[in-house]
Amino acid sequence: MGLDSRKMAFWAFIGSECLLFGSLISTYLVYKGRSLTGPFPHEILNIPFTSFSTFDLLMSSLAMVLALAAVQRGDMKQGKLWLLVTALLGLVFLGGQFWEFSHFVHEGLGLTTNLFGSTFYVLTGTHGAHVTVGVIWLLTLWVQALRGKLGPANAMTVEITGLYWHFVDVVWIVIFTVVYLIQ
Amino acid sequence: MPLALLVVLLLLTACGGAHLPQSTLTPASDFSADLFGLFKNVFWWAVAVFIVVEALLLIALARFRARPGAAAPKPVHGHTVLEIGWTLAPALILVFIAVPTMRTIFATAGHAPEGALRVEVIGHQWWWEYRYPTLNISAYNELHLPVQTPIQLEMTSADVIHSFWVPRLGGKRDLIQGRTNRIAWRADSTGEYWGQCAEFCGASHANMRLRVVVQSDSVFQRWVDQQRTAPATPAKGSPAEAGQQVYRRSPCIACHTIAGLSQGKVGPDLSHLGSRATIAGALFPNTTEMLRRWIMNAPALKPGALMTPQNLSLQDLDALIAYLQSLK
Amino acid sequence: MKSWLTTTDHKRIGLLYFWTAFGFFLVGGLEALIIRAQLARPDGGLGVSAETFNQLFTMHGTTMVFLALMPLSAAFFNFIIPLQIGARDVAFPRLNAFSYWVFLLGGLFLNASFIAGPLFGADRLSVAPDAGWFGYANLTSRQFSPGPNVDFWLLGLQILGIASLAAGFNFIVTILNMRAPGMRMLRLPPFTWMTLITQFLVITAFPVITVALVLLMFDRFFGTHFFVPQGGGDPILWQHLFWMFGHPEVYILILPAMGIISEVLPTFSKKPLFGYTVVVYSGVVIAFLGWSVWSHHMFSTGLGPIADSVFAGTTMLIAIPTGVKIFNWIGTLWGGQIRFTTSLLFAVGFIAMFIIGGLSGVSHAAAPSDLQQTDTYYVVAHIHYVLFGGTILGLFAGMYYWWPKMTGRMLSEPLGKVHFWLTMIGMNLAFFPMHFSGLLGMPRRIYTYSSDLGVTGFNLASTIGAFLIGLATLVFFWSLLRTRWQPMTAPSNPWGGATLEWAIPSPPPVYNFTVIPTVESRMPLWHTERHAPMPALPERPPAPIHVPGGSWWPMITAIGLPILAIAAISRTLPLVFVGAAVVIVGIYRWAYEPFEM
Amino acid sequence: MSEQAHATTGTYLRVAAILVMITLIEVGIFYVPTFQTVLVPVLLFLSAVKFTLVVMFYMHLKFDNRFFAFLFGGPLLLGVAVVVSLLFIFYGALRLRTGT
Repeated sequence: MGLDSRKMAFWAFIGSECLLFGSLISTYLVYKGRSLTGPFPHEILNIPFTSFSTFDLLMSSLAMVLALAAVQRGDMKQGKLWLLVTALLGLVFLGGQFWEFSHFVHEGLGLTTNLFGSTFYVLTGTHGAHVTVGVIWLLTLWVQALRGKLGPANAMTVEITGLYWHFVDVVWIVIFTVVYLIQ
Repeated sequence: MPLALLVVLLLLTACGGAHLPQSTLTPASDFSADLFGLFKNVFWWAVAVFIVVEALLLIALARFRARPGAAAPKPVHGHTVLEIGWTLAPALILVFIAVPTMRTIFATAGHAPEGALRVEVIGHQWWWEYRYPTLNISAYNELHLPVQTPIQLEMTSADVIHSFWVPRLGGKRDLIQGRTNRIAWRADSTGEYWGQCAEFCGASHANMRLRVVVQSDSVFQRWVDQQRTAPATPAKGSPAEAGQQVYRRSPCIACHTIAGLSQGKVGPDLSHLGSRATIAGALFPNTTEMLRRWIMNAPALKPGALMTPQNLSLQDLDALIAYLQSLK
Repeated sequence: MKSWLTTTDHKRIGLLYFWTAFGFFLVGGLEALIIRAQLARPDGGLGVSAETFNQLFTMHGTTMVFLALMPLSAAFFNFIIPLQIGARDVAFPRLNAFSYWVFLLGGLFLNASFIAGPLFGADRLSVAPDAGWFGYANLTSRQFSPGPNVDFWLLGLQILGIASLAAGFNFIVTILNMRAPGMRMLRLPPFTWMTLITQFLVITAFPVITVALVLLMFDRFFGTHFFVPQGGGDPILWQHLFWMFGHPEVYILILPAMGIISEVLPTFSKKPLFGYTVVVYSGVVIAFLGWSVWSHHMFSTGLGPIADSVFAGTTMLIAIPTGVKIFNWIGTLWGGQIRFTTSLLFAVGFIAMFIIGGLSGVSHAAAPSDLQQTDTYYVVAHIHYVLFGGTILGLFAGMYYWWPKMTGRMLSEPLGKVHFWLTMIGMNLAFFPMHFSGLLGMPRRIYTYSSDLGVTGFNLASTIGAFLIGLATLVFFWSLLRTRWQPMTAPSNPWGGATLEWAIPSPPPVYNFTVIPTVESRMPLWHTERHAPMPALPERPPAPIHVPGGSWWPMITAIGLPILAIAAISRTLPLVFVGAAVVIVGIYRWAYEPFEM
Repeated sequence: MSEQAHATTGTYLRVAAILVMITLIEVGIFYVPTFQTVLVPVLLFLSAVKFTLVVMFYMHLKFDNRFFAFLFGGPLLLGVAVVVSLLFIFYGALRLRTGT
């Protein structure tokens, strides 16, 4: 059909991921309000902090499209810069999640404390694992670019990385609403 | 061949009576009669469709076998009218099945009329507990019910998922910890109905049997009264009294209840063991010999059973059994 | 040897899938025979213990679904699909090799549980999974299943899921993107179409079971309460997630077989498939509806009358596209010139038997009627008419049809006829009486039953039938083996097939097509009203064809997964790092390996 | 196919601005008591808008081949259907079943 096979496979993969996160979000929602003991969501979730994380991830998506546009033009200097920015913003998000998790544990919400803890950690943790993979992937591309092995010829690789990164972002958009804002 | 076997089914429906204690083909309550009626409806449609399809297939095979030298067959690609026809035909048949299905779903949704006798059914690995909250009694493995009376069964589980199934009285319903499921029925006639757990529940799933004893009102009332009385006190100096002493100092008391003696909750209540026809989850007849083997080594008879083999002297064992049998 | 370990050739991978899956099919069949032997007599049977019996039926179901039927279909996907669409290989040859190795290692891991007992301090040799192929919570919780049995099951399925997902993406892209010029979507051979639909079901259904298994893993390894009622969890959620996967899985198992017989019937009646587009679209509709019926496995859990009605309704709807398919197959035979080859016999057997499974399915769709049948031998009869009478007969039709293409050697027709009739008699003797056992009140998954139930005779018949199936399978196995000593003399188009795989030699050269054909009709090799048959391809490639070399990395990456599973099941932290390192190194070397496609 | 039709940097920046604005609105109405009654539908709508913007512009689905939209959209709808039907079964049907 003349389409890029890897890109097509990746869209199929993202479609598949929709069901993965769909099942996890279903589990979270079905068990919402069924925890037998606290802490409960409204006692512990920190909206201002998470809003910042959300902002951070949205900005990383912007950096990602700018990276892709630069690589497609052949402007590898800009490309390198924006790839690194994207990865760093991803790291900031992960750092925030690490702080959030350790703070919650300190407040008495462990993985096994109650259903809220279990569903919350598994859902956001799965998302965090996706972010982690994305950061490693981005840094790999950045190192490639530093070594001069990434150019416009590899634009498709960067585009696919971007697809992954943006998907991780839209999943967070849903999680932010469903978990944090709708308590 | 399947056709020939269909005949067997008809024979089973016609003559299968008392010899087939768990047959779904001889309903004995309003609930199971509804289900059987629906099954029959589907069954006859299925037979009709089966005959039509297999006949068409056989005719095609017989008529259109390749003959040497014959001209190439006409390359027919399809036929719109036929396609529409054989889309609509099954759709139409399904309407005749779907409407009674929906009607039966709502008719058998498990709501008994006001004033029905409520029984709480609790599944355990691998035995049944029945509580009659309005009568303030309990029963184990053998469920006693009055005939021609609406019954509301409310079911839950103490451990894993089980499924309560007495085919001649009704369809199965799962027992799930943390949930309450309901079925309702009215047994047509007195008698003993067999059932067993229908959801795989671990090692002795196959051994989780049950009986429902449907009795006339007066017999049922007598049974209720009997269950309400305190356990029999053995006569002084009788073997049963010695057995009571054995029971008092045995590990039995950790798991079993005999009103006034022990309050264990792991196994069934034994206060009226002597009045039951079966033991071990309706698996064995309540005889001296079976009791002896059961007490000596329950897991050998029922894999996974929690009751540990008891190391009793022969004398103690006989006394204990005499005591248990006296608990009418 | 090395060339097989590193192969990325879809045809070799297809053969690897075939032989591995056939091996597991024999294992699963052996388990079934022990089950049937035990049930031949009531009240204790042959003396198989309850624990062993539970392991046998759990592993029989798991093996047949995940290690036999799916990968046997995958063998045909691999070997046939690129040939049918006129491609040189699949879209991602190394990913394809990875799928195979993951499947093989996952299957071995799962079956290793049969001899792993001593490693876990168990007092028995076998610690095979014993909670059923459906693994219903909360029996699978640590409290009620303390041993490693369920761990083997959930980790094994997790590994196998990776193989299926990887293959799913691969074949979707292959079919959509690698078609020869002129091969429009509605010119795809029906088997290719059904494969495409199947793969969509795979990539949507498997993530759901992945999540369910992850949650179960957290419950068992880390003490969460997703499915534990004491902690507020709900075992019913497991059932929903499992059947959201499990019901599409049924169509994942049956659609490829439907595709196969849609190839076999036209070839042997010398007529195009009747109502091609309707057959294709009904496949799409079946898949779509297949996603909307999962709760019909749960009528006895007390969903409430409204949900019961909805799921009864959607389930009944599936009967319509299925019926349409059956009539179109009969329409294909009608007016043709039918050659009674073994392949055609199995295809016809599919129609004749599958209809029985379909019709008993309607009695399950009628929810109240199902309350008497679910979890009884009536359902066992139903699924075996669908999965044996349907899927396996269809796969046999495919084996007789494509074996010459795959190996260059013809299978014996007389032995094939023996195989067919033994199978038909055996399966009906085994499975038809199960309807009666079930209706007379025999639950499934029981290692013993009372002689008072009146099902002893039916069970004995089932056992005899099962052993006849075993005998038939041995005949087939022998028939397969003896072709090894035959010369490769199969012609390129022994049956007069219409699709592209018959345009090239048997077995095909490594590059498949000397030149990529241009397709002008749905049946390129046949003379139709509007099209002459496709001109023969040149015997030698006019220009050199680059064939990608092998790669070690798919297999090495795959090895990391069972290492991780072993680390989890034995609670060995260092092994986690080893497994993760193998996977990560494998992926990086794979990604940076020069590999031209 | 139509890789050339990609949006420009200006579009990317505008989309980013809208995304940030919507996020601010979301967090804003979360704290306003008057909105509590309509909070859930409004938030769901807003996050759907954000979702669509990212997918359409940053993931280029608006400009790319329809096949990709199908590969993503089909499973996405299925995923949403899974969430909705499970919610109905566990909450809606629960009330209908107990009937009390």
